[in-house]
Amino acid sequence: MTYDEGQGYIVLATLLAPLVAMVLLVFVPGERKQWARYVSLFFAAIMLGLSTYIFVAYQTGPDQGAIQMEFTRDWVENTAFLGENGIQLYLGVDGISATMALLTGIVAFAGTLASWKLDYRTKDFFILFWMLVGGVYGTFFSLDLFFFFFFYELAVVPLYLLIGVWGSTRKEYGAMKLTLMLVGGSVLMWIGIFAVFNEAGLGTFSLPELWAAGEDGTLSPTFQKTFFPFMVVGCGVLAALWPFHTWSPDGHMSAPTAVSMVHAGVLMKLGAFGIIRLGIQLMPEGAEFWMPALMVLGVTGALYGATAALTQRDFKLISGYSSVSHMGYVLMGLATLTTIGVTGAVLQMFSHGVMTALVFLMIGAIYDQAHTRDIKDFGGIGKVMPLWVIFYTIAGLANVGLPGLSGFTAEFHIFVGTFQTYPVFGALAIVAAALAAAYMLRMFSVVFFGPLNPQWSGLKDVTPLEATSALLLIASMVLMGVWWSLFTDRLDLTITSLPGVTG
Amino acid sequence: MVPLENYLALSAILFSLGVYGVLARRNAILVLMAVELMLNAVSLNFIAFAAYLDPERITGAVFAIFVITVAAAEVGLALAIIIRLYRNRATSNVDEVATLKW
Amino acid sequence: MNATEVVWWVFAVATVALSAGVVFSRSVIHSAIFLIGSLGGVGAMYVILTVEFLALVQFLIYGGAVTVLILLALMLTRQSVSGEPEKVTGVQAPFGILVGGLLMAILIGSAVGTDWPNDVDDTPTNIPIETISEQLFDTFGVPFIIASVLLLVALVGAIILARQEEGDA
Amino acid sequence: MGAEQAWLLAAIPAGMFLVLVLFGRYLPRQGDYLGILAIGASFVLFFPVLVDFLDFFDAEEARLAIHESIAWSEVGDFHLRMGIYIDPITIVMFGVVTSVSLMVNIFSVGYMKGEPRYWWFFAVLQLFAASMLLLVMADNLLLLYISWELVGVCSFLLIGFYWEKRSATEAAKKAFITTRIGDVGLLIGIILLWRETGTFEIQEIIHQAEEGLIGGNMLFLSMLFVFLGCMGKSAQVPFHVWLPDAMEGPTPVSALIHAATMVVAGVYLTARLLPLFEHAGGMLMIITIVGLVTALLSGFIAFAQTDIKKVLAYSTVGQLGFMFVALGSGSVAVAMFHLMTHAFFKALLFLGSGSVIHATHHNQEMDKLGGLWRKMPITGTTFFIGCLALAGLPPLAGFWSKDEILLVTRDAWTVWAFVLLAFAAICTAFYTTRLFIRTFLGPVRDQQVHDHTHESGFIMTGPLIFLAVLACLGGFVIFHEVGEALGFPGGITEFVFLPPHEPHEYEIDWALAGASLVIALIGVWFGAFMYWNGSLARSTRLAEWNPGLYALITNKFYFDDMYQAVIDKGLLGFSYVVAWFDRYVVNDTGVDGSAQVTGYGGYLLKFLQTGRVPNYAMGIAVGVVGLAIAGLAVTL
Amino acid sequence: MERDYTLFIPEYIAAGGAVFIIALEMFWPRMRKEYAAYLTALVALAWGIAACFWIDADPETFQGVVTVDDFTTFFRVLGAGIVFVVALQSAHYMRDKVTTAGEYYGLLLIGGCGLVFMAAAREFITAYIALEVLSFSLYILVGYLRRDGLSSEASLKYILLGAFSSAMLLYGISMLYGVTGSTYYDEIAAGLADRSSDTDAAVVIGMMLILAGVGFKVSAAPFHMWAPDAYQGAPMPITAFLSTTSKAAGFALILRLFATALNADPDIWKWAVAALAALTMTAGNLLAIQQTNLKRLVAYSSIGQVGYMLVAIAAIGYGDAEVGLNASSGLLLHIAGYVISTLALFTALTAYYNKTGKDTVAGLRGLAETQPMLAMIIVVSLFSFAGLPFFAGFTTKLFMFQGSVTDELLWLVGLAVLNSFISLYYYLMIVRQMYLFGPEEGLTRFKVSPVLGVVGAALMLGVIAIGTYPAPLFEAAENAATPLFDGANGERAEAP
Repeated sequence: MTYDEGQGYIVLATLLAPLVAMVLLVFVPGERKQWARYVSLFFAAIMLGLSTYIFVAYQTGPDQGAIQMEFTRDWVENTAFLGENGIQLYLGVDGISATMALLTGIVAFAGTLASWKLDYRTKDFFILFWMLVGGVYGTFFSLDLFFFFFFYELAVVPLYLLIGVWGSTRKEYGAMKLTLMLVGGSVLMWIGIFAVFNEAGLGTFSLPELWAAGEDGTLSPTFQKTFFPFMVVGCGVLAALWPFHTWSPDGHMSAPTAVSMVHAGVLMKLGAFGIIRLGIQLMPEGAEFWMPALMVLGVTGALYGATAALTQRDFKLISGYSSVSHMGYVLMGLATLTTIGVTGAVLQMFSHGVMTALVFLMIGAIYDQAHTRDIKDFGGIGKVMPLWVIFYTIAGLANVGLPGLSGFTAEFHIFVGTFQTYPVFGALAIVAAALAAAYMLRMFSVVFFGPLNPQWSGLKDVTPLEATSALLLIASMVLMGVWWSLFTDRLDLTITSLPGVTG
Repeated sequence: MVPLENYLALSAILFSLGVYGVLARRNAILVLMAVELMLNAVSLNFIAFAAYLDPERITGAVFAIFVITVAAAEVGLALAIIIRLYRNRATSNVDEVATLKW
Repeated sequence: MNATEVVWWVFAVATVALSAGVVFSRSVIHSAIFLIGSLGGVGAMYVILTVEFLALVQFLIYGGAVTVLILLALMLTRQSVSGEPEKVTGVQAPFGILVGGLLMAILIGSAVGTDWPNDVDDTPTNIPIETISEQLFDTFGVPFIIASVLLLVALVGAIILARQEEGDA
Repeated sequence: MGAEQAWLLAAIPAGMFLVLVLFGRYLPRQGDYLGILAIGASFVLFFPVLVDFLDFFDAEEARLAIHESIAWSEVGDFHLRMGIYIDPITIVMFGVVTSVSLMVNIFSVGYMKGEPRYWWFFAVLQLFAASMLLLVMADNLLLLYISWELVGVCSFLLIGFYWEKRSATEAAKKAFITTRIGDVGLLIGIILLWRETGTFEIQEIIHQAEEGLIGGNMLFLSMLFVFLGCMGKSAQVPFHVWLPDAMEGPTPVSALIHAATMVVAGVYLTARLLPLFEHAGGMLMIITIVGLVTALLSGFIAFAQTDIKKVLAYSTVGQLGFMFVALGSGSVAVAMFHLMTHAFFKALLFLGSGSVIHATHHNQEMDKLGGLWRKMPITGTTFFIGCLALAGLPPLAGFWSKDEILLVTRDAWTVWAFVLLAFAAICTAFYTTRLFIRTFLGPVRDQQVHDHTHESGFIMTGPLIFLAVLACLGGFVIFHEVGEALGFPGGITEFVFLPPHEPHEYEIDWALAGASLVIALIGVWFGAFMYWNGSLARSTRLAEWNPGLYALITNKFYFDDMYQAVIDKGLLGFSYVVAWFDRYVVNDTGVDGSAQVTGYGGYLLKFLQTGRVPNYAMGIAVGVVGLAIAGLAVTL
Repeated sequence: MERDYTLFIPEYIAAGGAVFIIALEMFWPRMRKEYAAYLTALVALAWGIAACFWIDADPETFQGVVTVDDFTTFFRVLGAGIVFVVALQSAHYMRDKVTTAGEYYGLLLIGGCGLVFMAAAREFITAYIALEVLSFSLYILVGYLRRDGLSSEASLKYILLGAFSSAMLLYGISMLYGVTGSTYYDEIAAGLADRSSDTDAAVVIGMMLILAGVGFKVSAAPFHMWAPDAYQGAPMPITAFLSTTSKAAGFALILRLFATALNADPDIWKWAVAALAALTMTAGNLLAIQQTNLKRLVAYSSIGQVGYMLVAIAAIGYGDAEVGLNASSGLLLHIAGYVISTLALFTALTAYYNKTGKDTVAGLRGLAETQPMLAMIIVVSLFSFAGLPFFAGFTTKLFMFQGSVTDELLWLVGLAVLNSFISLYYYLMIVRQMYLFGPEEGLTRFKVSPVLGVVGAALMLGVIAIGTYPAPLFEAAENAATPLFDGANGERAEAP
């Protein structure tokens, strides 16, 4: 088996790992909670390793193709409307998905550690958790429209139960709304997919071929202009595109820690990723036409989320709204259609992923003990939970865009890209970043500092497990914050080869 | 000679009367009778066609036989059901048999 | 206007009247009686169409079996022991008239408005019983067999449902 | 080692920061000596760098700067390089930063003894030194911005060092956000410049600007934004409000960050980009005006402050104003000169006050102090020197630099600018005198405080003496001979200059020197007259002479209240509105509403399902008739 | 015309088995009811296996009235499968409820035969008779709980409306017969093709009445109103039988009829089908939101499903033969997936009902605690209905819609997807009951009868299998659909 085939199998293994874990867990007796945990941890470690390998082994350099480590198996073909290679299990990695895979590995691992304490129906939780992760991996790796959508939906399926069963505040409402809004978004994608397949008339779902069709005008410009919104709004819902973002605050407020981590950390990125795959790559003309609108929505989201976060009192609401704000940046970056902007968007996807995962990890760490998330209840927590405060502060500073942490790397690219195309929006985005500082520091000074509220003198600091996952996340933040080229090199080729992306 | 249309019109009238009966009647058995009217109209249709169309195409007559057969069987079955219901509910009034709804 | 037409018209009017009686009369019993008449009228139409075999079938099955069954069932399901007629027409009657009328208009319209392609000459041709039997038992053997199964089903069903068991209401 | 390795100066403290953060807590003495070691190393290493640079430097052959850079990151045709750029300005900053940092570190060993999180304090000091050094040697605006933010964070962390105190955390928050607002401007400006020139490298940008490749308006706009950043960092009006509050931090921090180094970053950046400002028509005027206004306002406010550190803080604001005036007048050399001297004597003053505060157990209210000179002679004396320098009395450092500023102002602008500036100088002298008299002279006001007072140990007085010496002699580097003696090409004005300006040798202008002497004396005399042996009688009368004015001054011209109002009423209000909108309009109406409408549709529909056979049949019949009619309509 | 009586061997088995079972109980009244059930299952098994011998065989007709081709085979196997599962479901349920069960199982088998002949008929008389056979069995089965007023009520409604609608159907057929002079599909097609335009009125009326008739059988709005009542009143396994067989049979009939006979002149009916589809799916899903009774909810959701399936029929009318082939392959695939999911769902519900006698949504409270496996089966089948991936519904629905997409029909497909999104809501409401709430007091963990457990698990695996690897079934579906469109690139069928 040649080198590339081997690589392909690595990707396949990464995709299968969570699914295998899922199946294995089904056979673990429910009362053996510890077994379930260890099985999960084992597979999480495998995934982390494989993802890291994929990221590192992704070849940079001019002589390389953007898509590497391909793996292809025929699934259904030559049946009815499906022609040659109708549907294939066609996996592969480009710079973007390599980065996203790394993110997924990290967050999933951290999430596993974070849900160690979870004691109610542990086994079921992990089954659904791995279903979610599997869906995420699949979406990132799939180069076949059918499987892309398959896994995209698969990632949404378990959310209802994960939030509904293990969630907290207003969980039923949050879970139902989140699920419905996300699936509602994918309704638009369905329609878009049907239309695309019909219009292209290639008899195949293979994305590269469809991309080619999108570029050479087999998908007519009018068609692209018509159906681009379907795809982008469909994915945008998951990316908290304003005004389809309202699931984000409520959903995050209700979700259990690990789910919030994976959801805000990775799942929301699926939306942006989908916009790249099904929007920019599939319908360049449409992208050309619609991007200004997306830019406006992105800016709106960025400012809106930051402003709304200013006066929230619930940790998770703050993070929920700040997620809206940061995903707004991502959308802006994509909407620039410039190399720098799109790079920034991808970087921001990674950065926001690890950052928000850390934030939710910390929130969970204190909520498990305090059972309240109202920041007004706290004060001087630094006295009793110094490590917690330090981790949270680092996450917050990354959120604010402090140089040396991932946030700045990403936002800087986005700002530059935006300034290239829409200077005014760029300026607004930077203002939003200042607002981020405002709401973050507000929360810090209320919660961490000041005299200790004696009611909390009993709080324990983060457990070693939480600390481990926190350190893992922080490490990746610093990595991106300091060693930019590690990421930009991998993105460079992929993004410059995106159709319609200039500069 | 009586043209084909007459028969068709006649059966149409019978059919519509049957429809009216189904819509208007309250007693299950009356509804059933109305249905019988409709089926009659149908078989009249078939036979009229069979008789008027060219002699090779007399399938309609056969169809009519089947229709009559089925109709008869249907009546039998329906009546059995009505009686069963009457035993359970002491009514054969379709307006009162409305526990299952919404 | 020759004799056939006169006869036809007489029977047509009678049939319509009787059928109307079936659906309009206040008493179930009367309706049943009218039904017999209306069925007979249709049978007569068959005769006029010179399809005597079908007429025979009509008289036997309907006039014989069905109506008797219906009367029987009526006897079995009389609500009021005192024979005063109960309310037989529902509130929906007016709408029924409306819809029925519309449907009638449409059907008659389409029937009259259509030029029936295979209607070679405007005269009914006698359908010899041989042809019918030949068709019935040969060409349509399969449906015939299935029909037998159908009757079996109906039979079984009727027995199952109507049978009085211990503990039944 | 050569100047190319100057990055080591920053690298060493940075590494030490990691060490202290990770292990500081467990080391003996919590590793304070490691901090001093690291900073000391940079301080020592500064001299080889200096020597190497001086060998290299040659104005005639236009060997003005050393520039080293490496590729950083590439996306498409967006190539980033990071590097160091060492020229006289950088050298001056190196000197100031390393020396003052070292002194402060040493001083802190005494001052911070026994504080909680002792290790953390030193760790952050390392990080600060590293970032500050990086800032001054950055060759491109991106790297500069990065280190700019980093020093900001260090300032945030150190102001909030006593985070159990609500006031401290509030001050830290205020400082961070206020400067952050400036930074928004800075970042916008930087990216605008990139948009125009396609590069972040300062020299490249300047080059293009001189070529005239940058559109005038765009250049003005971007420089305006950049200057916003400088104002925020250097606490110029109207961004000055954070600096006085920043005094909540430990005093050594005030000395290092909020007097000597970080706050002058704005001045440094303006100096660094002065050619751009010159090409951006009108910017120099703006800079001058901002500087003047700041100098005057802070001077007035300082009159009424009774907290030692607050007085010093306002004087810092004022002195920064002076520097900006100098820059506005187009003289980098003078600005840097004053920056240097100010760094020395202001650090001295802060450390002095720190020594006092330490000695009096965290008492920094003048009303409680007085007559301390006898109790703590060394502190007193050094503090006295510092005050004289600040007041600008010859031959101390402050005199020369302030004199130079007055000179360039006079040459560059109309007489009014000169007069106003002179008046600001008088104010400076006045409140300096007041500060000194009320703290060290006059009767003892709070006996029991007085009794516990004692002179600080050498670990603290040592730095005071060192800085006092610098404050005395630092001014003389202006002279050609002194410069040459030290190995420089000449006096500082011949060393620090930006092409196309020519280096010029300083010759003393007796008239002006006399004038500035008079100015200083007036201020001092007035202060002495007001507060002689500490009696407040006269000053009270002055306050009663016009209460309105007095209130205005004591309330710092109501800047804080104004901002507070804007934030509470404006920003937070708006935020509430947005949050409400999101909840009730977007969510409840938009999202839930559509769901409820759907459900209600089902609720209405279900009543068709009456359970009655005739109704069902009616449904069928209507369906048939409808289909038939529609069919006929469609087909026929 | 040759007569090859071997063509019907599978039906001989089924019908014979039916008669045998009925007779058996007659002569051995004390026979345990389960035996009848298992016996039926065996017969159904034999039936299905026998049917498999015709897979990929060349189409053979019996005197041109019925034909045994892959299409017929597809539904033979499907019908046999349905009967097999339903029989096993019924075993305990019927034992607890009735005194005589022989007829019940006999009727199951005969109903299945009716289904097969509806699929096989190439001619109206046969189709009609077969239809009535199935309907009669269903009438009886729905009313089989003799002492249960609801059961009888449902049965009455069903038979009255059924007779009413079949009268409509017949009248329509008579119209077409009048125009084309034949009841054979192919001759009708020919007749429709070369008729003069002044017969339009009759053709339109005929087709509309036929549409109404078959629409009733598959419970398409506005002819759907019987369905919820019949479903709710019927014994639970029969609800399963009803919701699978009547749909499958109805669509078998519709497919062959519309694809061969009526496709000669699609302009007359295609819009009507599209309209019915839109109406049906919307009504079904909206009404389902309001339901509290499980059977009734499933009834409405199945009405919604019918709406989706009608989209494919509409596509046959709108598109050319190729589109027709794609659409009907998708439709067959979807029917198979739908049938399996429904059976899985009802297996679980029956098992639960046998334990607790509850058939309301709220009755499922805390099932995840008391019987995780049942809960899992239910969730899987519900998600399959909702068209979530991993489960059959996603793939089948996607293929069916993809096959049906033409430029004119995109709106309808969009509406369908939107509806399946709405449907997710009420499915989640069931899931909510099972997973988010604890069980009521006294309800502790219980075991399900092994038979039901195994059947349910097997079906669930089937759902997942179709959802993850649809290729074989999809190819089978295409082969089944090919005979309807022979000439329309039939060569695809041979491709591996």
